[in-house]
Amino acid sequence: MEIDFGFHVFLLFMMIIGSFVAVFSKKLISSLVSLGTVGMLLSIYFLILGAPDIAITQLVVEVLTLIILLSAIIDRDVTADMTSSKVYGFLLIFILIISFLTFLSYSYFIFPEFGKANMRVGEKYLYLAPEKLKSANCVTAIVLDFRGYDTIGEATVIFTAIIGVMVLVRKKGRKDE
Amino acid sequence: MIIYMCIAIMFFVGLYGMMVKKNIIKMIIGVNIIGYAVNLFFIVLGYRKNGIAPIMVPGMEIKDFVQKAVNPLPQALVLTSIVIDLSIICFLASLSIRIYEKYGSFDFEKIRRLKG
Amino acid sequence: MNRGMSEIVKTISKIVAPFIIIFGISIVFYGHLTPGGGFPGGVVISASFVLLLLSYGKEKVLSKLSLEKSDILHNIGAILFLSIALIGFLEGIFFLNIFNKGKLFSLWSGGNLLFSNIAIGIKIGTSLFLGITLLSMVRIVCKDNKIEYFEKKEDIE
Amino acid sequence: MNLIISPVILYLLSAFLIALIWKENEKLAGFASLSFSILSMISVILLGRFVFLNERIIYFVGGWEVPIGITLMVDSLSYIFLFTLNSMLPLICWFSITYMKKYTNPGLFYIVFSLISAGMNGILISMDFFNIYVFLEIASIASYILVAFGLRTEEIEASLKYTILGFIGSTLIIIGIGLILGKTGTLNIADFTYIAENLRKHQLWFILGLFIAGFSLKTALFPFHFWLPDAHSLAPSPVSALLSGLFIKVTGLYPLFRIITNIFVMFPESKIILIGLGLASMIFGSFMAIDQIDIKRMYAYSSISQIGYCALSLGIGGYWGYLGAILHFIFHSLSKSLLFLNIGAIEYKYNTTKIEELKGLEDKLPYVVTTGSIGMLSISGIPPFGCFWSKIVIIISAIKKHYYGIAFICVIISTITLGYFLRLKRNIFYSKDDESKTVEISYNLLMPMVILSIFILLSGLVFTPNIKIYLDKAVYIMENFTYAKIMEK
Repeated sequence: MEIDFGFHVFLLFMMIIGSFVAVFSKKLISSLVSLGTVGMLLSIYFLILGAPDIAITQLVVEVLTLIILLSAIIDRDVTADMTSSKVYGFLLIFILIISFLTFLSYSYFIFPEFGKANMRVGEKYLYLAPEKLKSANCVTAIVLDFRGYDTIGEATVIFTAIIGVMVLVRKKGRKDE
Repeated sequence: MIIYMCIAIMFFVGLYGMMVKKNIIKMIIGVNIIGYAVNLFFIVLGYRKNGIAPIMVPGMEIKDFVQKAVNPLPQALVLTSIVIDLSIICFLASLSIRIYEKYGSFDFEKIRRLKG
Repeated sequence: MNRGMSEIVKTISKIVAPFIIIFGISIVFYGHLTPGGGFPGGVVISASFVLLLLSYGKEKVLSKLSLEKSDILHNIGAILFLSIALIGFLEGIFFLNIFNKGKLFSLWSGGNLLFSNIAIGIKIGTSLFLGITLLSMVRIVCKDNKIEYFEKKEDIE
Repeated sequence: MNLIISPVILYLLSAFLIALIWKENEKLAGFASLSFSILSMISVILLGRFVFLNERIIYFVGGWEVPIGITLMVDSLSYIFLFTLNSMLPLICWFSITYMKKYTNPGLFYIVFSLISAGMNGILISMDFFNIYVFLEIASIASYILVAFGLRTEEIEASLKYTILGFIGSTLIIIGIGLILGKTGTLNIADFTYIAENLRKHQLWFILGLFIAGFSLKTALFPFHFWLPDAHSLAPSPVSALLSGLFIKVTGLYPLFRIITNIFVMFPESKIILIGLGLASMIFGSFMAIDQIDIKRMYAYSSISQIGYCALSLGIGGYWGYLGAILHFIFHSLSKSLLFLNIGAIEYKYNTTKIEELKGLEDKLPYVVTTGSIGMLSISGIPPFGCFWSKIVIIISAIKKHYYGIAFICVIISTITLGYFLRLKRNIFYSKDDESKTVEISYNLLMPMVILSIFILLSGLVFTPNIKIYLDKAVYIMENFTYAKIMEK
């Protein structure tokens, strides 16, 4: 797929605007909606970057995240307008800008060049997955076979989170209360 | 470089929302945005110019495939990382529901009791 | 009692939901050939249940997939995936793929990838459904080692 | 060599199986958790022979070679952590079988307990950056849950704070991992170290900075400490013992050990950062601990101070510095777990942890007072007990490197520690109370404490000379080993 470089930047700018709205909007509903927009744009961008698996997952997970967050705020104080503490906020903005400038000045050393991935291990996967494992989808092969131990950990993470939800929806924690 | 800069801006916006905003839902939104930025960063690391998805289709030479496809390793990692983010958000949402039931508010400043 | 959303939403989601489930299952089963796999497939399946949950209210969905059942299923999914990893011990190494690898581009290929996909699909689908249902609609209340399901917080307090 | 992975598998199995049965039979859940933890302890003890015979054990998960699959490794350094962790988990589990009767649904507690144990074991045996991150997340999410287990409002608030800050720490770590992936294209630690020897310094310092910041957040070193007192003082007491005694060390300190000594060997100046962080948290923690009114909060601040000793000793380096760091890790784990279990036993009887509300415990709970005194004396560095040896080694290491000021500060902080513990003892143990009758306390609560205090006593009197041969091997690894050596073979 031949994509103009400008299109990458355009999508990213849309995402930045969306996240600005999500963070700074006064109404929780509108910030959730713009969060959803960012997620959808991200999904499209994943597709452009050659990651259809991630695009599918991102799309559906985005919807589920929105449902979770909506279920948290529905019937509750939706229009809550929060006043962020001024001094702390300005201090943080200052620190963020400083660190961003540090980033900018050193970014040439820190980041690899865009569009030229370091394929040291990736090439081996691309070769081994169809050849030895007979799996057409390299990502699935990595997730479930080459790095399957990680996937056990990942399944355990979501298991842990569900147990956490179960812990938190109990009526009371101690017996004598 | 400009792509990395955009991702960094997104990350910092999320960090700002997480650290400064007093509303718990806004904090969760910040967590979410940080998660997006990190995932995007990983995928961008694996991108090759004019690359194809790392999925073989019938009739493709394996040599061609290895030279053209984008790096599949970051994608596998991001798959894991998305699920981890989702589970943290799930947990945070249940915490915030619990807090709302006690205080009737999502405002972290109002509910704050601990000093340390 | 008219629970849930309007008639239009109900009808459409009734028609669409089975297709979403079938789509999810196909994503799970063809995960090693086409884009997809256990995670996206599981998430899609749980999304279809969540769609029914949103449009019809919880009675209809919980009659199809109750919370106890999904609780057990997500444990079983986890145990299945762990035991697929443990099968490797038959030849001495954890997570060794000891099955016949099959032929490229056929459904039976990649050894245990298909089974792992199914196990992960079950695990992710049911656990996300469980989590969202617990968060949005119901509150588990535990009383003397037994779980009871209440509807809203008025019932508890 | 499948023994190397058995602790993780056993704890994961235990979590999944208990999740199936806990609704029917909660008692069985507790015993299942205890028996699985004993099994994993046995497997780790069996593993020890191979580790010390072969120097290190390397295991390829799925049979895939070094850069392709996930590689696991246990050498004598990680074995010391693994052994301490797995021998203390059964004791904590034993204690919590009785203690958790105060809470509703202890079955859920055992699931989360197994998960956090699996996560910590997974961190210790792994030799892959992303794998460490995944298991770190398992352990962290489980610890967020455990802090909120009592469901009081303050506990939930502490958990929220802890979750947000823990997420920042994890994010810093994963960005570092992403940069490693982008720079070198690999995630294996050995492979990365091998390549990094040829990279220039300015390409790597940012990664090192991210890692040090992220893992110090997990360890709660000084500028990143503010979640710890809330989280550790509000959790259920066995959980506080687990978090303070083991969790912060395994998830934060052990990776720091590896990063400073074995991975980023080209940055000797990073040790100075650790000396600074360690000194700051020592001083801050001990001064904050002085005027606390809540005992668990005092212990939590004391943890910050003692973790500072470990980081300082690691920063000083050399044979004595590394030896001091390892010794202080072991003895502080034992003593701090003992103290938290001790206060847990008191809390179980009297439902309070405030200093003013407790009086004259010497006559009421004699065994608890004895074990508690042993723990306190050990942490403040009184001669026959464990922490005395580690502190003296740390002071020797500072003197050997001509950091006389640091040695002086160590002594002063140790004295302050002794001071606030003596005040605590006088107020709650030896003060006079009107009614002084011996109170019955459950055997299950008492035995873990007695075992731990016997270990502390023995460690001071007998063990330290005898286990030195094993410690020397671990110190040798910290001094001379880099992961790149694995690739050269």
